[in-house]
Amino acid sequence: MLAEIAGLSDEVWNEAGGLTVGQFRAQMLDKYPAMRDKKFKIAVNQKISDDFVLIETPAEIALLPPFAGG
Amino acid sequence: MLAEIAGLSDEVWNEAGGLTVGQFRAQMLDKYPAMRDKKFKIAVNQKISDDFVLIETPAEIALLPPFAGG
Amino acid sequence: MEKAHKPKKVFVQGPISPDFVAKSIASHQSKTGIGAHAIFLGQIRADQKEGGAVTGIDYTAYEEMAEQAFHDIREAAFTKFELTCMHIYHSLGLVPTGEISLFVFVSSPHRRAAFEASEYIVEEIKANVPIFGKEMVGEAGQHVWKENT
Amino acid sequence: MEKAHKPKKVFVQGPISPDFVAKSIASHQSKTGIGAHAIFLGQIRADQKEGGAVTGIDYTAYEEMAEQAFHDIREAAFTKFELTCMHIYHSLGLVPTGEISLFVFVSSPHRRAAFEASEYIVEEIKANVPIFGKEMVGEAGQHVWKENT
Repeated sequence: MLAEIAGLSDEVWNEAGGLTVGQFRAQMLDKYPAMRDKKFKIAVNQKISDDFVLIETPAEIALLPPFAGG
Repeated sequence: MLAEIAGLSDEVWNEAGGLTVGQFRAQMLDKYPAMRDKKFKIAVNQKISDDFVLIETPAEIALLPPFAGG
Repeated sequence: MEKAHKPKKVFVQGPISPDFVAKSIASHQSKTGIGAHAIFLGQIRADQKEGGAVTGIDYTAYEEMAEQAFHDIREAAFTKFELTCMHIYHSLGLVPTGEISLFVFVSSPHRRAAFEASEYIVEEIKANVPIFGKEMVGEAGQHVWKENT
Repeated sequence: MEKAHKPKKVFVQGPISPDFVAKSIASHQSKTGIGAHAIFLGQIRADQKEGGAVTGIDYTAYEEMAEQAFHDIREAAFTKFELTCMHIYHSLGLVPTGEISLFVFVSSPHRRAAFEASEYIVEEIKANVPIFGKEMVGEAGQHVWKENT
């Protein structure tokens, strides 16, 4: 559902380094304002991460919509 | 297992009336002393009954060993 | 009281087969309000006793009282929990080690009711239904009476 | 860590059949230390949405992370509860209404551990595994994203 907004499901985010999860979130919401209405969590290298966590590069970052297993 | 002690599984107990469950239990343990070592509950007309309950006649009295369903 | 709650046959002769469980599940696929099934299966353990391992349990019941007790448990569970369906099956006669003697199957729109009802029903059966079990031990035909804890 | 706890395949394509459940049960009859099986099945409900009834859920997952999450849940459950066996299966792709998308199967010597583990595992899956579900609604191919509560 987030991919529907961005119009793509994978994207490379170039950043010199020193970006936290919270800063990444802010940049992404600037680029895709429609995502502000959506609930999602951010996983860095397949771990759900808090906003204060510094993203080591390279990293696999995933935006995870609400879970619906079961 | 109680039938193994009494040597039979059905028995008619004649009583003029006015017997409580507790009195019945005492008479039965007199007749079959080996049952003193066994755990059992008494059901009168298919309801587990306390010792103070008066047995209406005729009644179906059952000695129930510990339950083992499941 | 709804029509669906009428007394049902609980006792089956001998073990309950996995195939019977599958058929029960399949028969609920047309009930599209169901979101959660909770199933409990009691299986006979090869417990070690004096004289050897348990090879099976021979079940008997004070049947008429037991059927009434099952009926009461059903009614209470339907009152306590939001259930779409409930089925209880218990073996009579010999059930060999490794086979199934109790099958409790509850279905609900949501998982919470299914979990809670499943536990409730199993605990009630163990405590309040006059079913007796002779554990067959070793080769020599010895037996020990089982007692629920 | 025991050999039995190695990562297992959880995801299956499409619905989980009652027959698959039966085969899983049957394969545990040789484990004669087991006294209790608790099974949870998640079934797709025909919930009413704007646009019509749900006809099925199309499941996707962030698969690598999901497999790791399932593995962590398995390890935690084996640590917390006295379990003999544990199996978890979840569908990917389309599962029509009335069919089964989740199968959690735990086995233990005694019922208490089986009940508790079953609930624990289902709640953990719902909360912590990155699986996404598109509820297909009505005839026109509309969809609504599902969200666990």
